[in-house]
Amino acid sequence: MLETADLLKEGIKEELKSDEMLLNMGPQHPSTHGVLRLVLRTDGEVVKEAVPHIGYLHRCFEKHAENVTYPQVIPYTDRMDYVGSMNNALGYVIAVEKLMGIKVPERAEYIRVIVAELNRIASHLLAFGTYGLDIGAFTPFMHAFRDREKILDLFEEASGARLLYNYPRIGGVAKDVPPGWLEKTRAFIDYFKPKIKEYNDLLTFNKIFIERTANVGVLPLDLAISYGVTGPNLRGSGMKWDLRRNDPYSIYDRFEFDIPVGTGEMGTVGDCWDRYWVRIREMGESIKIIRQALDQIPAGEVMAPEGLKAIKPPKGEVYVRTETPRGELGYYLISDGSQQPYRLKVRSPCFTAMSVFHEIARGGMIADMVAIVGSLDIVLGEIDR
Amino acid sequence: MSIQEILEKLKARFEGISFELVETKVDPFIKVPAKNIAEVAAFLKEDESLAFDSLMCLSGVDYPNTLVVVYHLFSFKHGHKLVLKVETPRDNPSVPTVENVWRTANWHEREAFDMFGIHFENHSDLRRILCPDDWEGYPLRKDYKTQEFYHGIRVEVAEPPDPLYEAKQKSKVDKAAKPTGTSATKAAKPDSKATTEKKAE
Amino acid sequence: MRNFVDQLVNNYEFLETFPRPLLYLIAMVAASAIILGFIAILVMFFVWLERKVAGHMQDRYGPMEVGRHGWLQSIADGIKLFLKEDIIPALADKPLFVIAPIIVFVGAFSAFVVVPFSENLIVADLNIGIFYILAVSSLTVIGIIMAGWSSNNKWALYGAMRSAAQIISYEIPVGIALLAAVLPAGSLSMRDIVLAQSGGFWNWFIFRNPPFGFVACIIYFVAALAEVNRTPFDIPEAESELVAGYHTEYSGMRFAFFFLAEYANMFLVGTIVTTLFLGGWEFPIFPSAFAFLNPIIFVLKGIALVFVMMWLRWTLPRLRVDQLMYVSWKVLLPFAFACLFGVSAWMLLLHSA
Amino acid sequence: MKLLESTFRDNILITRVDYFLNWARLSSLWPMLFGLACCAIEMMATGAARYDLDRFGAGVFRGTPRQSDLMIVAGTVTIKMSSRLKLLYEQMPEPKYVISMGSCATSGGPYWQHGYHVLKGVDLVVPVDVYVPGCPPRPESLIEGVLKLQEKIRNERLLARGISSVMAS
Repeated sequence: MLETADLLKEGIKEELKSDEMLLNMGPQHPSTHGVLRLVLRTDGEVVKEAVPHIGYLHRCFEKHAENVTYPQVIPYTDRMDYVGSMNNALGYVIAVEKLMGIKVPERAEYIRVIVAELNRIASHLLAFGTYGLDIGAFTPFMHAFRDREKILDLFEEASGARLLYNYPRIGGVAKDVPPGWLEKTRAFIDYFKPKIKEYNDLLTFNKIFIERTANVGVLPLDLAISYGVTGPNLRGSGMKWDLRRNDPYSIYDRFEFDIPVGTGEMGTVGDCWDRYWVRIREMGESIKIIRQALDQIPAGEVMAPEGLKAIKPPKGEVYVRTETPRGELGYYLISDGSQQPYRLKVRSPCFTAMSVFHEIARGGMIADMVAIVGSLDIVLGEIDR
Repeated sequence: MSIQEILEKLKARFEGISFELVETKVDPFIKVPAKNIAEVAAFLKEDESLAFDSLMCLSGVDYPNTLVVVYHLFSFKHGHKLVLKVETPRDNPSVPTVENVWRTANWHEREAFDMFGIHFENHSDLRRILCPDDWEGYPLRKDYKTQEFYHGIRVEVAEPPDPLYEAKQKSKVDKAAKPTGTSATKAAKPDSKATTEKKAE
Repeated sequence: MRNFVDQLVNNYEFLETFPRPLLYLIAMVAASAIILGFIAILVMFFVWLERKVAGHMQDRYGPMEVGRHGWLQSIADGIKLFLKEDIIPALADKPLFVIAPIIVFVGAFSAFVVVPFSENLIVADLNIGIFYILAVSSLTVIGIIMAGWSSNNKWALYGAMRSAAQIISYEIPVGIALLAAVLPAGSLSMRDIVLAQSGGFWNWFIFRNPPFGFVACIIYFVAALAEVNRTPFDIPEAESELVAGYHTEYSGMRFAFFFLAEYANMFLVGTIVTTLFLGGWEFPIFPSAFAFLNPIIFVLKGIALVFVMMWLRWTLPRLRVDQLMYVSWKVLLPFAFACLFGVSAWMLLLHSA
Repeated sequence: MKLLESTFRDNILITRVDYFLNWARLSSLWPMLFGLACCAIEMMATGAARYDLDRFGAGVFRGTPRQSDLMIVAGTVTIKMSSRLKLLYEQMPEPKYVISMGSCATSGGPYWQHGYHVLKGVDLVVPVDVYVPGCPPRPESLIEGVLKLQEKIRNERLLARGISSVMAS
């Protein structure tokens, strides 16, 4: 409350000085993707300065992690980036496994890759749909959700939940996929491949959409690196960098796939359209990975024997980073030898992506703010944790 | 480049500073004195053969006697990683900022300030980032006690759900001091679980 | 309307006992009430249709449970909005705040006075019908600006500013595109314009003076979309940017006025396009044989155009403010002038030949 | 007085009008676009193609509280957010309803014990009509919650209550 009062005071002062207006966008606003608050200093429609305020969804993840046992942390990791839960949990279990030196069974690794990539598609679908919504097109959102539901069905069959799965576990996965699941997954990717073209026809190459997103919110590569921007946002700026390829974890080194990067096809390298286009193409790459994983998946156990005992990593610390749909998610885990983590710090990709916002938003218009926030594809649960 | 070589390079460049290499099972790290971290960071980024252009993660850690700031560095150019640690006293924690070296440190340091109360010298905008501006205490410190009310809104539930909550917090801090003292926590555990369940019913 | 009353008085002698002005007044009020009621019902239908169209375009159904296929949905919405608490923000400019939705509503509905539903079914056949429509429908923007200003809300103010800029820009291509239909008709009266197109669809102004009639029709339709704040030009109430634009602070009945006015305006655009370019009440072929269907055909043509607007809304993203201006001044306006020139040239050629 | 009151209470006209007004209200519950956390994704799914909340007339998500009837508190309410939430609730016009979606909004959910920055139940700030359990609730659960709310509205006695209270005074 105090800050609002200060803001008001400041706003009045500013208005007396010049014709600028302070505009408070959020925390409840249709297109801030949750509870982000942006304070915009505007001159007419032009935004001179945009200051993001976060923390409206600060759910004390790190405090919880210190107070629950290692396996109990997994549901909380799910709830950080609730759109890409599988990927989040995957990063955490890899961190614990690395600390304990657990060797995960082959089948479990394959299942993990399949669900992680499916979740990447689901997450990018959401990004695509809500981005359409931000730009003003409503229908892509509905179509994206229609196809996303099919992925959720698959997840539900495997893990029992639609959104927050608690499926990857330390030492493997919770349980083997049900019979017929792999065939259904194959049927889904066969169904989904042509849909990407449909999306492109509907939104990607729409003239208005291109006008709205090309040359908007240009993020130069050096700025992106300095701000620690990762994932599709970094690739949108033209850097061919994907942890699945450049610093492989799990079994990603066994798969053939391309890394889409922004080329400035419609405008400048690193603009909103590039970031968006990287995500759309990544869905196709995920399909490639899933198809290979489905071809190669062996039979066998899905849980390492160590995973069934009480999890008690030795004293030490580890930093593990994985490529989630939003970028590089890092877990810094310190163990003191007990059943609870001593410290678990999360390096969230959205957090860094948001921190660069004020740089790329400057000079845009109000409508561009929405386009930029949408193109960064943030999830507030992960920014605030 | 291995961590040994990096250490050699650092030692050669900064003669008056005492670096300490700590080997652990997974990630070894280098301890840097708090007051020198800014210049060391700048060197690590500028030097061509090191070129740590990316600060992956900056975290605060609350150890029983000291607060520690951990820097995870990575070089896109060479593909090598480095972990730096800086210790600072609990009662007046202060570390120079590395914001000018890696811009991303701005928010990360604000977060460390918010959660641990670590003051970053020369930081351009050191405000709380996640909690409200007038929040009391630093939540991720091990001795943190939640305030009861915030502007008239009840923060902690009427009675703490776990009667042993505080005892556990205390024993945890103790335990961290001497790693043998885990038995107290263990003993407390089944009890506390039972009471929570009873409450829930 | 006067002629009609005079005719009535001639036929029924007992009416002589009443003073003429009173009879005129009664007739006018009655006609207006009928138009208002009819348009209101049609607008309710459009609200429902919009949700169904949206639903079916998006692989879902839209309203289903409120009446069969949700046909009672708009009625329920209307009653609910009527029953809602009426909030006037404490810091709002109260008189302006109260009067703004009424002005918008009046602006949208009074334009229908000159719309010719058939040759005789027209409340007032003004000889400057088109000018009247242009003038009255511009009332809407005054209401919108009043609403945005008086709300004392920054989003509303932005909405109002955008709306003002938008309507001022788009009035010009609208006016010039309309001239492409007025010139060949040689009259500003809506009725005369339709009559000038009689005799089959090849006489409609959209197909006359090729290709200028067609282009003028498209220009008018696009510009009119912008005037009624529909996607892709719905920036004054852009939900993802301005929360709800100029009516952010409006609740209940006052909001319903804006809501109804929007749909009434859509239908108005539909009817104007129908009148000016699509032959008005005429059936496309053998018009005289289907004369008894005239009003229905007119309304159906209007509804078809409204459907096109809905179709566009659920397909296209939204333009930005500067792009909107670009479209108006650098695309539509030159083309509109070209059309005007082309139509004149055609007419000159045909006349001299 | 007693006699009058009993005559009027079940007056057929009043109950019919009541029924009619309630029907209008329950058929047109416009929710506010108010996504907080994970549950917001499920709320979006509820509004989207497969579950289609619009079938019940409740699919018109409004961005502004002034035009909404229903606040679906979808997700964890933090302390920082709670004052805003209260403000938004107060900006909604009467009659207004609140659905607390998911365990976080209902009680703090998984963040109950150590969540120093999490509000332990949205009912500490605003009155709640329907609690939808789950973490997150399935879209079916949310639809069920909306139906329950409709049931609640159906049994409201606006006019009848008004008359009887006038009679009693």
